Amino acid sequence: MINKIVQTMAEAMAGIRDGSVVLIGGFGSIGQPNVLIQGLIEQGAKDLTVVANNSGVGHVGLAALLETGHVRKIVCSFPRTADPVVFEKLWREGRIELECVPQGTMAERMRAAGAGIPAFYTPTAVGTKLAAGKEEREFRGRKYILEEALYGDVALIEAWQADRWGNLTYNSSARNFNPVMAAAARLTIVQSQHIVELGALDPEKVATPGIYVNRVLHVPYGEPTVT
Amino acid sequence: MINKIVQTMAEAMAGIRDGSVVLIGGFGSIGQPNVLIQGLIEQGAKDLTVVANNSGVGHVGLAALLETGHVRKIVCSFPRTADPVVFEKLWREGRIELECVPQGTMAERMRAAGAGIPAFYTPTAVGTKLAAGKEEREFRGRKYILEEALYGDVALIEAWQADRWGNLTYNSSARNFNPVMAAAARLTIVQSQHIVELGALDPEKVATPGIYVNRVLHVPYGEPTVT
Amino acid sequence: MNLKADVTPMTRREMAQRLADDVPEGWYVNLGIGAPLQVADYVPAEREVVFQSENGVLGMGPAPAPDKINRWLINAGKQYITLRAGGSYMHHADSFALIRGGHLDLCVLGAFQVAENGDVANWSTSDNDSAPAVGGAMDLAAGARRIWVMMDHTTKSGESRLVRRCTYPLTAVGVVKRIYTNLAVIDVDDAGFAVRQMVPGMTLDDLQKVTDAPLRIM
Amino acid sequence: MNLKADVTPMTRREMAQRLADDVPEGWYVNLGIGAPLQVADYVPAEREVVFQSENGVLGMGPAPAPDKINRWLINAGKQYITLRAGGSYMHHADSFALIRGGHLDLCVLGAFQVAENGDVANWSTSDNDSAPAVGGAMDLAAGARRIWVMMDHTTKSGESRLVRRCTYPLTAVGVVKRIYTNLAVIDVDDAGFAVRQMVPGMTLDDLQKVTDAPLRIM
Repeated sequence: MINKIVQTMAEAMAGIRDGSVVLIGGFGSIGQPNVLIQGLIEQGAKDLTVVANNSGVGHVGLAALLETGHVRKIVCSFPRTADPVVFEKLWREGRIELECVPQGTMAERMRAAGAGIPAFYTPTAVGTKLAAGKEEREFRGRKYILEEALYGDVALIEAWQADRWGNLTYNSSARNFNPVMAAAARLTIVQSQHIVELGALDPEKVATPGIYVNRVLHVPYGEPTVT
Repeated sequence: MINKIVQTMAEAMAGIRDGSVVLIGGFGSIGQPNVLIQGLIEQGAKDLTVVANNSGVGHVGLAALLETGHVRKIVCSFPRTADPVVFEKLWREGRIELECVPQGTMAERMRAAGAGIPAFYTPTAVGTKLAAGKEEREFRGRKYILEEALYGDVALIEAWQADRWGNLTYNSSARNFNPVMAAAARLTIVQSQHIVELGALDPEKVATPGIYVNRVLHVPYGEPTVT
Repeated sequence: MNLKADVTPMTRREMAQRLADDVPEGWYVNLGIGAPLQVADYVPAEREVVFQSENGVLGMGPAPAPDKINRWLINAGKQYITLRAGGSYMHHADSFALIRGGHLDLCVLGAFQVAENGDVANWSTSDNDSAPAVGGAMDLAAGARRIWVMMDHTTKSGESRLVRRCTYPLTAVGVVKRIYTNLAVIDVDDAGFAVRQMVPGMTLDDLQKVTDAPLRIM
Repeated sequence: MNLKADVTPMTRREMAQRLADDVPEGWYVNLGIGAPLQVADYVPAEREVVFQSENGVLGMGPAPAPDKINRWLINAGKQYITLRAGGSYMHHADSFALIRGGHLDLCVLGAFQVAENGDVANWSTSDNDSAPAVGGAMDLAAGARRIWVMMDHTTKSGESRLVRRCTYPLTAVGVVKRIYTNLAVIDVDDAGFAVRQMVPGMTLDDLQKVTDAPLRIM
């Protein structure tokens, strides 16, 4: 029987190594797997590269991961949030590296990684300083730059419902980067608010099929409190 | 009020010009918009390039479009079907041009067109005769070829449910190329088995959002009879 | 900015309303974070315009009543929103495929500067300031069919935001089609800035005095 | 193909069964159109293997009873199928993203020829024959983590299908990891063909006589 549901955080985090590229779902705090992030802090892997849209709010979740010194580099589109105190401090002190990527390019680079596409051309950022050093090429009279796939060693995902095959649904805008990251990483770990029986999810509605999921931890934490 | 539902086939087909690239959904006959294809035959646009996975079965639908002489070229992955009599005859007589594209490359080229990606690299077909003349490039030690986006002037789509904004769902494996083609064409025309009230579709389940749809015709034709 | 006594610049809300007047029914529109979001308030419910938020929401509705908040439903500005009947959700790669693929009729951006060649700078005021944060601005600017900018005509210290060439880091090259400022509505075409409309009492000469780049009447 | 009297080649169904024995629980598997599809019949229901069909079906189940057919649910071979509990649907671009992205543990292909360098030819027997029709074979061959081929050891006229270099148009280069023929199970590694198993009564010498490329015992 395929059963991707794990019972403990230790099982969920087993084998994550120093130096890993960790994709972390969420847009702001919505869809951000804060309990798994806490588990990763306790698991202790260091020297991580984190890919996430933002850089954490306050001192919880992603911000806590940064604050506890586990992250060498962050790849994100918008490190400024309402309360980015931790990231700002680390950045000013030169203790963290930042790769700022346009949000859509970040999403597409991970989509490419999951889809077996090593590189693609995009119009985003052409003529701007974020295109510095990138190959430029013209198609049908318009300029584009080359962007390469962004692969994850690990993805941390927050879902609404999960079954034992790892099929997932999300709640409203908490979908965001989660399905993209689930497909882009070699090891995809999910915290899900609800665990349902196999067959309970509408096959037309599964947003992440289980093939992209390795481990699911039941985390019924209730409502997100900050955005 | 946004209302993409049209009442007549003439409205559905208005403005399709000779020489158009027409994307036609379906995998075999499943999800193939046969009633719209018949409408296109009657509308009369000629010299078409058709993009479809197969080349038509028997003498109906896509096969009829070919047989009536409207198609100059077909782009497809698998022109041989159970009963490809029409295509085979035209092909042997040199009356139709064929571009054979691997199925996944065909899907991804249209996905790219809809996504604003003019070109991408893929491992599919590397080292085969379908890579002849294509740019080859290495990423991370593996060889890939460059493929360009495949844009449609028109897409003909079959859906299961549609609302007046053009939001669509599909039935089971009838989804296939339809959502991809809807996004890849400038003018997307849908035949839908069911028309539902705005708000009746589950927002987590909409497979094609209305932004990709221009016109919807209610075609409650019942069950497909051949595969 | 020194204006004649009888000229009253528009407020942010008036600018939003003025811009909203130009958005026809049926358009798919992304509103930039900040002031542009107010445009939605001035599109009457009976004129159906579909608002997109780049975090995967198509068919964004107004803010919810405090007791009706869905805490998983926010917009790109991280405010609680609602979903209209006919709305739907998608993941980030699909959302930016929609944006990059030219499916939005309009994106309204705030900006620091717009140049007469249509260049826009809206994400950073310096090359060395603090951590660069671009968000989805470059994708939207490069992807939507039309880019309209909504911004004050000048900075607080009176410098023109309509310039010959942007001095701030660019967001995108040659994309802006129209600018709604607190003083005027100005098109950007191959010949530069063309004034469509000015606030009451304003003359082209007055407007030119607070504008770096040359203006002409349409 | 002349074999000793005491050697009985496997039937298609026996080949499918033999291959099925090697598929462990939990694998995601695509079965090529034709004979490979029979592999599914020999994976017992209690050993959960998830079968994918490239037309957007993940979790394909067996053929339906005649009165339970869903006429919108077919596999890539255009046969009616069922969906297992836990199955789901996706569109073609997502389906081939899954295939190309290396998420399938295994794809079983039929083939005309496999070369000792792992090249496979399975879509066309000539450069000029009739309309070329590749379907999803090249995507599957390039995308799955493992390619196993299931084919007769020789052609009907006795020519070896295991060759030094393919003479038919290639499907993919260097991808085949194992071959299940009606006479043997053969791995393909950096040194060429390595025989894992032969039908009862068969010796390596016998097998070599009907095989163009050199064989060795694992």
